[in-house]
Amino acid sequence: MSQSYSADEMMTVAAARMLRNGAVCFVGIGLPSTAANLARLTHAPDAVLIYESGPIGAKPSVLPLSIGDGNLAETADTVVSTPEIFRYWLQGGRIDVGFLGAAQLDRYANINTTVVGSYERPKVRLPGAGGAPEISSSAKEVLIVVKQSKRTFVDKVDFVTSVGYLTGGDSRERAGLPGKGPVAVITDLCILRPDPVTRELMVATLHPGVTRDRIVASTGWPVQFSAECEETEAPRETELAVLRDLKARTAAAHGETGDGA
Amino acid sequence: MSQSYSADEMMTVAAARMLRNGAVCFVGIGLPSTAANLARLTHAPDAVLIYESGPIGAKPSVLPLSIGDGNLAETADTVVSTPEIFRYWLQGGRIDVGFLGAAQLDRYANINTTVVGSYERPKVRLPGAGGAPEISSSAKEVLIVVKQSKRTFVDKVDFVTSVGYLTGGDSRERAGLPGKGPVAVITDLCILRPDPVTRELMVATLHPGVTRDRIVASTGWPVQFSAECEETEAPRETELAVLRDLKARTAAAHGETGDGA
Amino acid sequence: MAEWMSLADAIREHVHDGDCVAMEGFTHLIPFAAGHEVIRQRRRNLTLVRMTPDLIYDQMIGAGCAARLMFSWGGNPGVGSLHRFRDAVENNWPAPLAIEERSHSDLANAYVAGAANLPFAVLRGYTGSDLPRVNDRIRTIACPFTGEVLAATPSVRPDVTVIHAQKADWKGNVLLWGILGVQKEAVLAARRVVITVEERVPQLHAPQNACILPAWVVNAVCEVPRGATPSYAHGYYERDNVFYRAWDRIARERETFVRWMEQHVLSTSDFAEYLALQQDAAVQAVYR
Amino acid sequence: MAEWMSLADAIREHVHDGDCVAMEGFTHLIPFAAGHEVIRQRRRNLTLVRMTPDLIYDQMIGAGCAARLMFSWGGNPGVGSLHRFRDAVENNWPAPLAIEERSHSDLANAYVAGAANLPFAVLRGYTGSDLPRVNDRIRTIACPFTGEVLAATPSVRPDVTVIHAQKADWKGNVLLWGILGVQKEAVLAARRVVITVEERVPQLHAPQNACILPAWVVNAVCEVPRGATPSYAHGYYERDNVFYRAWDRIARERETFVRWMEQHVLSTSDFAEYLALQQDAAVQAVYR
Repeated sequence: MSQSYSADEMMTVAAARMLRNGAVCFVGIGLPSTAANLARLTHAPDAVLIYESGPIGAKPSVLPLSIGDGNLAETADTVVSTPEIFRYWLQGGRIDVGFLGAAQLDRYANINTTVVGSYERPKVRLPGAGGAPEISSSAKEVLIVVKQSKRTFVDKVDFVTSVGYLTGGDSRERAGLPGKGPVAVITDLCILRPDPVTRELMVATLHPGVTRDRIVASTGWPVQFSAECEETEAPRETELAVLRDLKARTAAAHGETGDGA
Repeated sequence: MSQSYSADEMMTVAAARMLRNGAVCFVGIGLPSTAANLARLTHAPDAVLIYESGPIGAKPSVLPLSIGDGNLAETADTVVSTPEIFRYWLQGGRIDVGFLGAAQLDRYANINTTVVGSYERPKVRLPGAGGAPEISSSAKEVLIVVKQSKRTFVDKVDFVTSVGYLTGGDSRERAGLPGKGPVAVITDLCILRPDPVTRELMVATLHPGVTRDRIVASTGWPVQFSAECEETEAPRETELAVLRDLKARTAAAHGETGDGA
Repeated sequence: MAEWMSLADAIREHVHDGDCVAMEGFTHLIPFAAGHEVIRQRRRNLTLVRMTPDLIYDQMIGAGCAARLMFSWGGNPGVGSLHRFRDAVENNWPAPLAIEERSHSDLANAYVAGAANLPFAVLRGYTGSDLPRVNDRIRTIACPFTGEVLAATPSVRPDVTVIHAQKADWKGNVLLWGILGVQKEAVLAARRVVITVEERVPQLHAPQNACILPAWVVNAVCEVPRGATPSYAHGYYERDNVFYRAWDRIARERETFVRWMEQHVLSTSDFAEYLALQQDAAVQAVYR
Repeated sequence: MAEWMSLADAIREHVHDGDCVAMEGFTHLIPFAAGHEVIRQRRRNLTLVRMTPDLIYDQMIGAGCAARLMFSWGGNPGVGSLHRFRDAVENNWPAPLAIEERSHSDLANAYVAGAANLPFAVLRGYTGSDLPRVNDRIRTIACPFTGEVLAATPSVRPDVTVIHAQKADWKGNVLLWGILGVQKEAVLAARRVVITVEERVPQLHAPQNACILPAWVVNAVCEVPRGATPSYAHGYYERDNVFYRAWDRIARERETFVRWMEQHVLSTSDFAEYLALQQDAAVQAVYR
């Protein structure tokens, strides 16, 4: 099947669609930022983008390479201090949607961004927690955007940096976490959503051209498909046009692809 | 003895003299504000005046009638929020001198600004604590400016709103209070200072023309005079000129004496 | 999301009998117009929170709106007592007023804790003071690292916070500047938010780090020019010190207070009419 | 009280071997010039604190200045890993690096608590996370009113905080704007404070509620134009994204890192000379 778009574009478009207009969104750098800005430039013009560095209501004309680019401050409604962002806005319960990435993810959407291997003698030392532990607990809903592979989608994360549904079932509610937790995981292959009862991630839609076998081969646990599993709607012309335009503007401004990491 | 100045002027000048140049001073409205500004306009041009409403480094051209006058904000180096004033600047340990008033004061410089009579059924309901409890504990030193009378200088305060030396001796240190406590009480009759050991307020200097008998008659406990008790230096020409000029400018701006309460 | 509406509608919709209400403004930007509207709509049984009750709460207490007051300094700044507040505490007139008294530092921290969605605030305070003796909501907490004992007090979470600000844009983004007081924290600690502003503008043109309350944390925004009178709005008008002094005479006796309240607030239909009455030469003559 | 001096003198006087040092700046206004000077003066055994270690700490760790790091996110933003940080943690090169790891929210709160002279911070955080398992300074505390259990962590109180800002006046009052990060709190939490600025001006001409650090909370202030390069200074210059990407190649191998550090930092006498070298066409060609 020939496609006029890449798997990355499918992932970004699918993530952007999750953001409803008017939602207050706590945005990390890289894919989350791309998806949130795509949403803002298409169906969600009133989405409020908050970056942990301080800008509230940022409307960047190009994608930021770092979480604190000047363009974020210039286009924001206001710029507050970093402690205020975390205290009054995130912990204060004012974030509708938190976007997160992951180095490792388990079936209950628990996230590892700390170490591969043991904490004391890591095989790979990852960047660490950043804002994620409190985003994952305090945002009303969490969206996770991550490329799918057996290396990332693991049976057991080496370290729980930020919680999803803990051990599944009602364990998250029992732990007293304020937010609802991850409502979707958007990958380059599919969209997964937690089962309403077990909270295990189930494949909800497959991106066009992706087979169930490929999903199984890219997942480190025996992944399940929901009964209503359908095909993800392919990116529309307008979505792709806006996304590519945004990336081209970004590349022109930053001198490279500017997708961030 | 004929005087070319009033008792209030003597008190204000004496209080102003206590403020060393460069001191960071937490200023309440009324007499403290008058004294601090007089100091700033005479021997202490680099005194830093902080008002609890938020101005840091205020240099008002006329005396404020309220703690939050616009002139304070306009002349300040910066204006921060009220929580920041109390958290980072006062509690943060950055205040050299706190100026306080009192409705009642005991021999250990404990202050009542809450009630006369019982708390539950007060004879007189006073304004309450304001910033005083934390000024009295966190400022490195405290100066108290108050008119002296038996009604004010009492044997036992009806309510301890803000602490001086508690029960005297080392009781303040033992309570773990960060600041040193009141180093002087400046009245319209004299200046009192705590005894280094007992911490009881002793008359240190008598204002010109004031007799010991008058002090005794205006104090609700058997007040003691320090061995070196001398006469307070009378207001100098320049001090009086600056003070009267400040008051005249204030009166012109506020339409009355503007001394505040 | 902020909705532009009349002040009367905003109070009707968002301030209910029995609510915990914070009307903040540290000398500057005190929401007098909103306070008057609460009196006009005869709200009752309110829990009022405010660091410095000031004339606005003296008026509301005297008018019988309040059952309870949480505060840290209750005076007429630069003038003297709040007579209606004292009459309520000392003589239960017009109704008993329960008080919860804290210090400025405490109450400022309690708003911060509320805005940060924490149940309590920690501060260095009250050591040796009698206040914890008369307020059992001032407690202690030990540092889990050093063992040091500090004061702990419950956070403030008003049902509704009402403030006055300088400007809002057509979307309802609000800008204030000058003496900011505790307004941002009071807004972010509240369930509902009503803001009156001096003017509605197409664009705020604010400095990058200005104090802005985004439209989506505000419920109602109302254009009420001079709505902080007799306090002041930086860049718009100055404090009416004459009125602050006149209030001492007006509020000292119940009769003069009741007559003033009847004539100036209850008999006027809105704040514009109240302001027009204040300009009347006969009224001015009485104040001076 | 702020004293204007050269950066070399400021580091000599205020940053000592074994100190706990916070060099803050959230992507914006990162004090690179000061970091280089610390490397030039070969400080050792430092405890480094920073929310986002970034290239500045990668350089200092690789140069052997640090014995310990407290941080919340250690990456090259938008690019990938901090290779020198990883090499220290994974392989103890050039020296073992003890780490104390917290979350952004925690560390931001810990600076706030430090600025407020409190021994600990309270936050809603870490529930379910493994971080408290590997950091015994993340503890819990119960609310004295509701019984709710929250996270408690020790406040941060650096021996010295170093930041870069846009302007200072001749007295040493410092102004910054744009993305403020945690700089004010880091400064107010510290015992000593060194600030580099883009320029020294007669007057700050700041908006009323701007972020200003008064001269009397600052120990040393140094004029170092472009002192935040390769990060940026709002209103002065943009982020050097090319360098951030080039750093990935420079720092990946010990040999290239050591050579770069020797040539660019240790062999230059100050930041002006370093900047001149960066402009060299041959150097630029290597970076691109």
